[in-house]
Amino acid sequence: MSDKKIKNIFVQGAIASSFIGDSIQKHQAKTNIGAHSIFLGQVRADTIDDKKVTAIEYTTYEQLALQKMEELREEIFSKYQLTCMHVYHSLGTVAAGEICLFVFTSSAHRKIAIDACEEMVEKIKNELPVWGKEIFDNDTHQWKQNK
Amino acid sequence: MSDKKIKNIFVQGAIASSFIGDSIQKHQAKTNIGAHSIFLGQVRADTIDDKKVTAIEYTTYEQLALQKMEELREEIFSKYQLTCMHVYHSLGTVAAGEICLFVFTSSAHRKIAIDACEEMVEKIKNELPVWGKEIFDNDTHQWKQNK
Amino acid sequence: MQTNIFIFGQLTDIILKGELTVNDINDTDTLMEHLNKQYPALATIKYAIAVNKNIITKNTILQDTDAVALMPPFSGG
Amino acid sequence: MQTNIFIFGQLTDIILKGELTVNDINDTDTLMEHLNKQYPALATIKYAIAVNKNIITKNTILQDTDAVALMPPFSGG
Repeated sequence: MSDKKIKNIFVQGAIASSFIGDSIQKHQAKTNIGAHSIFLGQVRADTIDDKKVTAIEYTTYEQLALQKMEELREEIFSKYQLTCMHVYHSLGTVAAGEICLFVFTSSAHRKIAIDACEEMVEKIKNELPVWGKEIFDNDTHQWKQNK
Repeated sequence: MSDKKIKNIFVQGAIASSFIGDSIQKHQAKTNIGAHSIFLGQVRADTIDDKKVTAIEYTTYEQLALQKMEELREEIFSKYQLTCMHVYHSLGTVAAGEICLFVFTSSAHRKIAIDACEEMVEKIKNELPVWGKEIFDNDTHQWKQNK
Repeated sequence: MQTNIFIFGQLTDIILKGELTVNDINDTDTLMEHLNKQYPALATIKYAIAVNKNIITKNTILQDTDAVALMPPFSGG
Repeated sequence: MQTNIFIFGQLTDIILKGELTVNDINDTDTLMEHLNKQYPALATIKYAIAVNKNIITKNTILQDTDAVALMPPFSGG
Protein backbone atom coordinates (compact mmCIF):
# COMPACT_ATOMS: atom_id res chain seq x y z
CA MET A 1 0.00 0.00 0.00
CA SER A 2 1.69 3.19 -1.15
CA ASP A 3 1.20 6.33 0.95
CA LYS A 4 0.05 8.47 -1.94
CA LYS A 5 -3.07 6.32 -2.40
CA ILE A 6 -4.27 6.89 1.18
CA LYS A 7 -7.43 9.02 1.26
CA ASN A 8 -7.75 11.70 3.91
CA ILE A 9 -11.05 11.28 5.75
CA PHE A 10 -10.54 14.22 8.12
CA VAL A 11 -12.10 17.65 7.74
CA GLN A 12 -11.45 20.65 9.97
CA GLY A 13 -14.56 21.54 11.98
CA ALA A 14 -18.16 20.53 11.24
CA ILE A 15 -19.31 18.76 8.05
CA ALA A 16 -21.66 21.09 6.13
CA SER A 17 -25.07 19.79 5.06
CA SER A 18 -24.44 21.31 1.62
CA PHE A 19 -21.30 19.14 1.33
CA ILE A 20 -23.50 16.09 2.00
CA GLY A 21 -26.02 17.24 -0.63
CA ASP A 22 -23.19 17.73 -3.13
CA SER A 23 -21.79 14.25 -2.41
CA ILE A 24 -25.20 12.74 -3.16
CA GLN A 25 -25.45 14.77 -6.38
CA LYS A 26 -22.09 13.42 -7.61
CA HIS A 27 -23.47 9.87 -7.56
CA GLN A 28 -26.22 10.52 -10.08
CA ALA A 29 -23.83 9.74 -12.93
CA LYS A 30 -23.35 6.22 -11.56
CA THR A 31 -26.49 4.59 -12.91
CA ASN A 32 -25.59 1.12 -11.61
CA ILE A 33 -26.42 2.36 -8.09
CA GLY A 34 -29.87 1.48 -6.75
CA ALA A 35 -29.46 2.38 -3.06
CA HIS A 36 -27.50 4.76 -0.86
CA SER A 37 -27.22 4.46 2.90
CA ILE A 38 -25.98 7.45 4.88
CA PHE A 39 -25.10 7.75 8.55
CA LEU A 40 -24.55 11.14 10.15
CA GLY A 41 -23.24 11.70 13.66
CA GLN A 42 -24.44 14.96 15.22
CA VAL A 43 -23.05 16.51 18.43
CA ARG A 44 -25.65 16.28 21.21
CA ALA A 45 -26.09 19.05 23.79
CA ASP A 46 -26.19 16.56 26.67
CA THR A 47 -26.66 17.89 30.19
CA ILE A 48 -24.40 16.24 32.78
CA ASP A 49 -24.55 17.45 36.40
CA ASP A 50 -26.19 20.74 35.37
CA LYS A 51 -23.48 21.42 32.78
CA LYS A 52 -24.40 21.44 29.12
CA VAL A 53 -22.19 20.17 26.28
CA THR A 54 -21.65 23.05 23.86
CA ALA A 55 -19.15 21.35 21.54
CA ILE A 56 -16.89 18.36 21.04
CA GLU A 57 -13.22 18.85 20.21
CA TYR A 58 -11.85 15.96 18.15
CA THR A 59 -8.21 14.92 17.92
CA THR A 60 -6.62 11.96 16.17
CA TYR A 61 -3.37 10.11 15.65
CA GLU A 62 -3.70 10.93 11.99
CA GLN A 63 -1.05 8.65 10.47
CA LEU A 64 -2.37 5.60 12.33
CA ALA A 65 -6.02 6.58 11.72
CA LEU A 66 -5.58 6.88 7.95
CA GLN A 67 -3.68 3.60 7.80
CA LYS A 68 -6.41 1.92 9.88
CA MET A 69 -9.09 3.46 7.67
CA GLU A 70 -7.49 1.86 4.59
CA GLU A 71 -7.68 -1.52 6.35
CA LEU A 72 -11.33 -0.98 7.30
CA ARG A 73 -12.13 0.09 3.74
CA GLU A 74 -10.56 -3.10 2.37
CA GLU A 75 -12.47 -5.24 4.88
CA ILE A 76 -15.80 -3.63 3.91
CA PHE A 77 -15.19 -3.85 0.16
CA SER A 78 -14.16 -7.51 0.39
CA LYS A 79 -17.35 -8.33 2.35
CA TYR A 80 -19.94 -6.17 0.53
CA GLN A 81 -20.52 -5.53 -3.19
CA LEU A 82 -20.39 -1.76 -2.95
CA THR A 83 -20.23 0.67 -5.83
CA CYS A 84 -18.48 3.16 -3.56
CA MET A 85 -18.02 4.31 0.02
CA HIS A 86 -17.11 7.71 1.45
CA VAL A 87 -16.20 8.52 5.05
CA TYR A 88 -15.59 11.95 6.58
CA HIS A 89 -14.78 12.69 10.22
CA SER A 90 -14.37 16.09 11.84
CA LEU A 91 -11.25 17.26 13.69
CA GLY A 92 -11.15 20.29 15.98
CA THR A 93 -14.27 21.90 17.38
CA VAL A 94 -17.78 20.84 16.34
CA ALA A 95 -20.64 22.71 18.06
CA ALA A 96 -23.77 20.98 19.39
CA GLY A 97 -26.19 20.43 16.50
CA GLU A 98 -23.42 20.16 13.91
CA ILE A 99 -22.39 17.04 11.97
CA CYS A 100 -19.12 15.33 12.99
CA LEU A 101 -19.28 12.02 11.05
CA PHE A 102 -20.55 11.23 7.54
CA VAL A 103 -20.53 7.63 6.26
CA PHE A 104 -21.97 7.06 2.78
CA THR A 105 -22.28 3.64 1.08
CA SER A 106 -23.80 2.88 -2.32
CA SER A 107 -24.74 -0.40 -3.98
CA ALA A 108 -27.03 -1.87 -6.60
CA HIS A 109 -29.24 -3.25 -3.80
CA ARG A 110 -30.49 -1.76 -0.55
CA LYS A 111 -29.58 -4.54 1.88
CA ILE A 112 -25.90 -4.37 0.92
CA ALA A 113 -25.68 -0.58 1.21
CA ILE A 114 -27.52 -0.55 4.57
CA ASP A 115 -25.51 -3.39 6.17
CA ALA A 116 -22.17 -2.03 4.96
CA CYS A 117 -22.96 1.46 6.27
CA GLU A 118 -23.93 0.18 9.71
CA GLU A 119 -20.83 -2.04 9.95
CA MET A 120 -18.56 0.81 8.89
CA VAL A 121 -20.02 3.13 11.55
CA GLU A 122 -19.34 0.51 14.25
CA LYS A 123 -15.79 0.01 13.04
CA ILE A 124 -15.13 3.75 13.00
CA LYS A 125 -16.43 4.15 16.55
CA ASN A 126 -14.42 1.19 17.88
CA GLU A 127 -11.25 1.00 15.83
CA LEU A 128 -10.30 4.48 14.66
CA PRO A 129 -7.82 6.37 16.92
CA VAL A 130 -9.95 9.48 17.41
CA TRP A 131 -10.77 11.13 20.72
CA GLY A 132 -13.65 13.46 21.58
CA LYS A 133 -13.42 16.04 24.35
CA GLU A 134 -16.85 17.27 25.46
CA ILE A 135 -16.69 20.98 26.23
CA PHE A 136 -19.20 22.24 28.82
CA ASP A 137 -20.81 25.68 29.03
CA ASN A 138 -18.73 26.49 32.15
CA ASP A 139 -15.46 25.86 30.23
CA THR A 140 -14.76 22.56 31.95
CA HIS A 141 -14.63 19.34 29.92
CA GLN A 142 -14.90 15.59 30.07
CA TRP A 143 -13.59 12.95 27.67
CA LYS A 144 -16.27 11.32 25.56
CA GLN A 145 -16.77 7.56 25.96
CA ASN A 146 -18.15 5.41 23.16
CA LYS A 147 -20.69 2.72 24.01
CA MET B 1 -57.12 10.51 12.82
CA SER B 2 -58.32 13.72 11.13
CA ASP B 3 -57.58 14.13 7.44
CA LYS B 4 -55.94 17.51 7.80
CA LYS B 5 -53.12 16.00 9.89
CA ILE B 6 -52.06 13.56 7.16
CA LYS B 7 -48.65 14.46 5.74
CA ASN B 8 -48.11 14.22 2.01
CA ILE B 9 -45.03 12.14 1.29
CA PHE B 10 -45.28 12.39 -2.50
CA VAL B 11 -43.24 14.73 -4.69
CA GLN B 12 -43.60 15.15 -8.43
CA GLY B 13 -40.51 13.81 -10.26
CA ALA B 14 -37.05 13.21 -8.78
CA ILE B 15 -35.97 14.22 -5.26
CA ALA B 16 -33.21 16.85 -5.55
CA SER B 17 -29.96 16.32 -3.66
CA SER B 18 -30.16 19.95 -2.50
CA PHE B 19 -33.54 19.18 -0.89
CA ILE B 20 -31.83 16.36 1.04
CA GLY B 21 -29.02 18.71 2.11
CA ASP B 22 -31.59 21.28 3.26
CA SER B 23 -33.50 18.65 5.25
CA ILE B 24 -30.30 17.72 7.08
CA GLN B 25 -29.58 21.40 7.75
CA LYS B 26 -33.00 21.91 9.39
CA HIS B 27 -32.13 19.32 12.05
CA GLN B 28 -29.16 21.24 13.44
CA ALA B 29 -31.46 23.17 15.78
CA LYS B 30 -32.50 19.89 17.42
CA THR B 31 -29.54 19.39 19.73
CA ASN B 32 -31.00 16.26 21.36
CA ILE B 33 -30.23 14.36 18.14
CA GLY B 34 -27.03 12.30 18.09
CA ALA B 35 -27.53 10.23 14.94
CA HIS B 36 -29.28 10.45 11.59
CA SER B 37 -29.84 7.51 9.25
CA ILE B 38 -30.77 8.19 5.65
CA PHE B 39 -31.83 5.80 2.91
CA LEU B 40 -31.99 6.93 -0.71
CA GLY B 41 -33.42 4.88 -3.56
CA GLN B 42 -31.89 5.71 -6.94
CA VAL B 43 -33.23 4.57 -10.33
CA ARG B 44 -30.86 1.99 -11.85
CA ALA B 45 -30.19 1.85 -15.61
CA ASP B 46 -30.61 -1.94 -15.69
CA THR B 47 -30.15 -3.73 -19.00
CA ILE B 48 -32.77 -6.41 -19.67
CA ASP B 49 -32.68 -8.33 -22.99
CA ASP B 50 -30.54 -5.61 -24.61
CA LYS B 51 -32.96 -2.89 -23.55
CA LYS B 52 -31.84 -0.28 -21.04
CA VAL B 53 -34.03 1.28 -18.35
CA THR B 54 -34.00 5.05 -18.89
CA ALA B 55 -36.57 6.00 -16.23
CA ILE B 56 -39.21 4.69 -13.84
CA GLU B 57 -42.71 6.14 -13.86
CA TYR B 58 -44.34 5.94 -10.44
CA THR B 59 -48.07 5.92 -9.76
CA THR B 60 -49.93 5.48 -6.49
CA TYR B 61 -53.36 5.09 -4.97
CA GLU B 62 -52.73 8.30 -3.11
CA GLN B 63 -55.55 8.27 -0.57
CA LEU B 64 -54.79 4.72 0.52
CA ALA B 65 -51.01 5.32 0.44
CA LEU B 66 -51.18 8.36 2.71
CA GLN B 67 -53.52 6.57 5.12
CA LYS B 68 -51.16 3.55 5.13
CA MET B 69 -48.17 5.84 5.66
CA GLU B 70 -49.78 7.28 8.80
CA GLU B 71 -50.18 3.73 10.13
CA LEU B 72 -46.56 2.88 9.33
CA ARG B 73 -45.40 6.11 10.98
CA GLU B 74 -47.32 5.24 14.15
CA GLU B 75 -45.88 1.70 14.17
CA ILE B 76 -42.31 3.02 13.86
CA PHE B 77 -42.72 5.74 16.50
CA SER B 78 -44.25 3.29 18.97
CA LYS B 79 -41.34 0.86 18.46
CA TYR B 80 -38.37 3.26 18.25
CA GLN B 81 -37.47 6.35 20.29
CA LEU B 82 -37.08 8.68 17.36
CA THR B 83 -36.73 12.44 17.48
CA CYS B 84 -38.27 12.64 14.02
CA MET B 85 -38.78 10.83 10.74
CA HIS B 86 -39.30 12.13 7.21
CA VAL B 87 -40.31 10.14 4.12
CA TYR B 88 -40.51 11.35 0.53
CA HIS B 89 -41.43 9.24 -2.51
CA SER B 90 -41.47 10.35 -6.15
CA LEU B 91 -44.48 10.18 -8.45
CA GLY B 92 -44.30 10.50 -12.22
CA THR B 93 -41.08 10.10 -14.17
CA VAL B 94 -37.69 9.70 -12.47
CA ALA B 95 -34.72 9.25 -14.81
CA ALA B 96 -31.95 6.69 -14.23
CA GLY B 97 -29.46 8.13 -11.73
CA GLU B 98 -32.07 10.24 -9.96
CA ILE B 99 -33.41 9.78 -6.43
CA CYS B 100 -36.95 8.35 -6.05
CA LEU B 101 -37.12 7.58 -2.30
CA PHE B 102 -35.77 9.48 0.73
CA VAL B 103 -36.21 8.05 4.24
CA PHE B 104 -34.66 10.05 7.09
CA THR B 105 -34.72 9.01 10.78
CA SER B 106 -33.11 10.82 13.72
CA SER B 107 -32.53 9.74 17.30
CA ALA B 108 -30.30 10.39 20.29
CA HIS B 109 -28.49 7.10 19.58
CA ARG B 110 -27.26 5.51 16.38
CA LYS B 111 -28.69 2.00 16.74
CA ILE B 112 -32.24 3.34 17.04
CA ALA B 113 -31.95 5.66 14.03
CA ILE B 114 -30.35 2.94 11.86
CA ASP B 115 -32.81 0.16 12.76
CA ALA B 116 -35.86 2.42 12.36
CA CYS B 117 -34.68 3.63 8.95
CA GLU B 118 -34.11 0.12 7.66
CA GLU B 119 -37.48 -1.10 8.93
CA MET B 120 -39.27 1.89 7.40
CA VAL B 121 -37.67 1.24 4.00
CA GLU B 122 -38.86 -2.38 4.07
CA LYS B 123 -42.38 -1.33 5.03
CA ILE B 124 -42.50 1.26 2.25
CA LYS B 125 -41.36 -1.29 -0.34
CA ASN B 126 -43.84 -3.95 0.82
CA GLU B 127 -46.87 -2.12 2.14
CA LEU B 128 -47.27 1.18 0.28
CA PRO B 129 -49.57 1.08 -2.78
CA VAL B 130 -47.06 2.48 -5.27
CA TRP B 131 -46.21 1.00 -8.67
CA GLY B 132 -43.10 1.53 -10.78
CA LYS B 133 -43.14 1.20 -14.56
CA GLU B 134 -39.65 0.71 -16.00
CA ILE B 135 -39.34 2.61 -19.26
CA PHE B 136 -36.84 1.17 -21.78
CA ASP B 137 -34.78 3.07 -24.34
CA ASN B 138 -36.90 1.58 -27.17
CA ASP B 139 -40.10 3.04 -25.63
CA THR B 140 -41.35 -0.32 -24.39
CA HIS B 141 -41.81 -0.92 -20.66
CA GLN B 142 -42.08 -3.54 -17.97
CA TRP B 143 -43.59 -3.33 -14.50
CA LYS B 144 -41.03 -3.20 -11.70
CA GLN B 145 -41.09 -6.04 -9.16
CA ASN B 146 -39.86 -5.57 -5.60
CA LYS B 147 -37.78 -8.33 -4.02
CA MET C 1 -76.38 2.61 -8.24
CA GLN C 2 -72.86 3.26 -9.41
CA THR C 3 -69.45 1.80 -8.55
CA ASN C 4 -66.16 3.55 -9.29
CA ILE C 5 -63.26 1.26 -10.12
CA PHE C 6 -59.63 2.37 -9.90
CA ILE C 7 -57.03 0.38 -11.84
CA PHE C 8 -53.32 0.33 -10.94
CA GLY C 9 -49.95 -0.95 -12.09
CA GLN C 10 -49.79 -3.55 -14.83
CA LEU C 11 -53.59 -3.92 -14.80
CA THR C 12 -53.65 -0.64 -16.73
CA ASP C 13 -51.93 -2.52 -19.58
CA ILE C 14 -55.07 -4.69 -19.80
CA ILE C 15 -57.92 -2.31 -18.97
CA LEU C 16 -56.09 0.59 -20.68
CA LYS C 17 -57.49 3.24 -18.35
CA GLY C 18 -57.09 4.24 -14.72
CA GLU C 19 -60.80 4.50 -13.89
CA LEU C 20 -64.01 2.72 -14.84
CA THR C 21 -67.60 3.18 -13.75
CA VAL C 22 -70.13 0.33 -13.66
CA ASN C 23 -73.80 0.45 -12.82
CA ASP C 24 -76.06 -1.79 -10.77
CA ILE C 25 -73.51 -4.35 -9.65
CA ASN C 26 -74.27 -5.43 -6.11
CA ASP C 27 -71.17 -7.19 -4.85
CA THR C 28 -67.48 -7.70 -5.63
CA ASP C 29 -67.82 -11.28 -6.91
CA THR C 30 -70.35 -10.12 -9.52
CA LEU C 31 -68.10 -7.17 -10.38
CA MET C 32 -65.07 -9.40 -10.98
CA GLU C 33 -67.12 -11.82 -13.08
CA HIS C 34 -68.23 -8.85 -15.17
CA LEU C 35 -64.66 -7.51 -15.57
CA ASN C 36 -63.15 -10.94 -16.34
CA LYS C 37 -65.67 -11.34 -19.14
CA GLN C 38 -64.73 -7.96 -20.62
CA TYR C 39 -60.96 -8.34 -19.99
CA PRO C 40 -60.03 -12.06 -20.06
CA ALA C 41 -56.31 -11.24 -19.51
CA LEU C 42 -57.18 -10.09 -15.98
CA ALA C 43 -57.25 -13.73 -14.94
CA THR C 44 -53.51 -14.06 -15.67
CA ILE C 45 -52.49 -11.44 -13.10
CA LYS C 46 -52.31 -11.49 -9.32
CA TYR C 47 -53.91 -8.51 -7.59
CA ALA C 48 -55.66 -7.43 -4.40
CA ILE C 49 -59.10 -5.78 -4.27
CA ALA C 50 -59.86 -2.85 -1.97
CA VAL C 51 -63.32 -1.44 -1.27
CA ASN C 52 -63.22 2.11 0.06
CA LYS C 53 -59.50 1.74 0.87
CA ASN C 54 -59.90 -1.53 2.80
CA ILE C 55 -58.43 -4.65 1.24
CA ILE C 56 -61.07 -7.39 1.11
CA THR C 57 -60.55 -11.15 1.12
CA LYS C 58 -64.12 -12.34 0.49
CA ASN C 59 -67.20 -11.28 -1.46
CA THR C 60 -68.33 -7.85 -0.31
CA ILE C 61 -71.67 -6.04 -0.81
CA LEU C 62 -71.28 -2.76 -2.70
CA GLN C 63 -73.11 0.48 -1.86
CA ASP C 64 -73.80 3.35 -4.24
CA THR C 65 -70.59 5.35 -5.04
CA ASP C 66 -68.28 2.76 -3.41
CA ALA C 67 -64.70 2.89 -4.67
CA VAL C 68 -63.15 -0.42 -5.71
CA ALA C 69 -59.40 -0.58 -6.35
CA LEU C 70 -57.60 -3.35 -8.24
CA MET C 71 -54.00 -3.45 -7.03
CA PRO C 72 -51.19 -5.70 -8.30
CA PRO C 73 -48.18 -6.29 -5.97
CA PHE C 74 -46.61 -2.99 -4.87
CA SER C 75 -43.29 -1.91 -6.35
CA GLY C 76 -42.50 1.49 -4.88
CA GLY C 77 -39.04 2.73 -3.90
CA MET D 1 19.31 7.69 21.00
CA GLN D 2 15.98 9.45 21.13
CA THR D 3 12.33 8.34 21.43
CA ASN D 4 9.37 10.49 20.43
CA ILE D 5 6.24 10.01 22.52
CA PHE D 6 2.77 11.08 21.34
CA ILE D 7 0.05 11.57 23.94
CA PHE D 8 -3.67 11.39 23.16
CA GLY D 9 -7.13 11.86 24.68
CA GLN D 10 -7.45 12.19 28.42
CA LEU D 11 -3.75 11.39 28.90
CA THR D 12 -3.13 14.97 27.76
CA ASP D 13 -4.89 16.09 30.99
CA ILE D 14 -2.05 14.38 32.91
CA ILE D 15 1.02 14.95 30.76
CA LEU D 16 -0.27 18.37 29.64
CA LYS D 17 1.32 18.19 26.21
CA GLY D 18 0.84 16.22 23.02
CA GLU D 19 4.49 15.26 22.49
CA LEU D 20 7.49 14.35 24.64
CA THR D 21 11.02 13.34 23.77
CA VAL D 22 13.14 11.05 25.97
CA ASN D 23 16.75 9.99 25.52
CA ASP D 24 18.53 6.68 25.96
CA ILE D 25 15.59 4.52 26.94
CA ASN D 26 15.97 1.08 25.40
CA ASP D 27 12.58 -0.57 25.69
CA THR D 28 8.91 0.20 26.35
CA ASP D 29 8.85 -1.26 29.90
CA THR D 30 11.67 1.08 30.93
CA LEU D 31 9.90 3.96 29.19
CA MET D 32 6.64 3.36 31.06
CA GLU D 33 8.48 3.02 34.37
CA HIS D 34 10.11 6.39 33.63
CA LEU D 35 6.78 8.05 32.72
CA ASN D 36 4.87 6.56 35.66
CA LYS D 37 7.50 8.03 38.01
CA GLN D 38 7.12 11.48 36.43
CA TYR D 39 3.29 11.28 36.07
CA PRO D 40 1.90 9.02 38.81
CA ALA D 41 -1.71 9.67 37.65
CA LEU D 42 -0.91 7.69 34.45
CA ALA D 43 -1.41 4.51 36.47
CA THR D 44 -5.10 5.35 36.97
CA ILE D 45 -5.94 5.33 33.26
CA LYS D 46 -6.38 2.52 30.76
CA TYR D 47 -4.52 2.99 27.49
CA ALA D 48 -2.83 1.10 24.66
CA ILE D 49 0.76 1.61 23.54
CA ALA D 50 1.78 1.74 19.88
CA VAL D 51 5.36 1.67 18.56
CA ASN D 52 5.64 3.04 15.03
CA LYS D 53 1.86 2.73 14.57
CA ASN D 54 1.70 -0.90 15.71
CA ILE D 55 -0.10 -1.61 18.98
CA ILE D 56 2.16 -3.70 21.25
CA THR D 57 1.12 -6.11 23.97
CA LYS D 58 4.54 -6.92 25.49
CA ASN D 59 7.85 -5.22 26.21
CA THR D 60 9.38 -3.96 22.96
CA ILE D 61 12.96 -2.86 22.16
CA LEU D 62 13.15 0.75 20.99
CA GLN D 63 15.33 2.01 18.12
CA ASP D 64 16.58 5.57 17.64
CA THR D 65 13.72 7.92 16.51
CA ASP D 66 10.99 5.34 17.19
CA ALA D 67 7.52 6.85 17.72
CA VAL D 68 5.61 5.66 20.79
CA ALA D 69 1.93 6.55 21.11
CA LEU D 70 -0.12 6.35 24.32
CA MET D 71 -3.77 5.91 23.37
CA PRO D 72 -6.78 5.74 25.72
CA PRO D 73 -9.99 4.07 24.42
CA PHE D 74 -11.17 5.65 21.16
CA SER D 75 -14.22 7.91 21.15
CA GLY D 76 -14.64 9.18 17.62
CA GLY D 77 -17.92 9.77 15.81
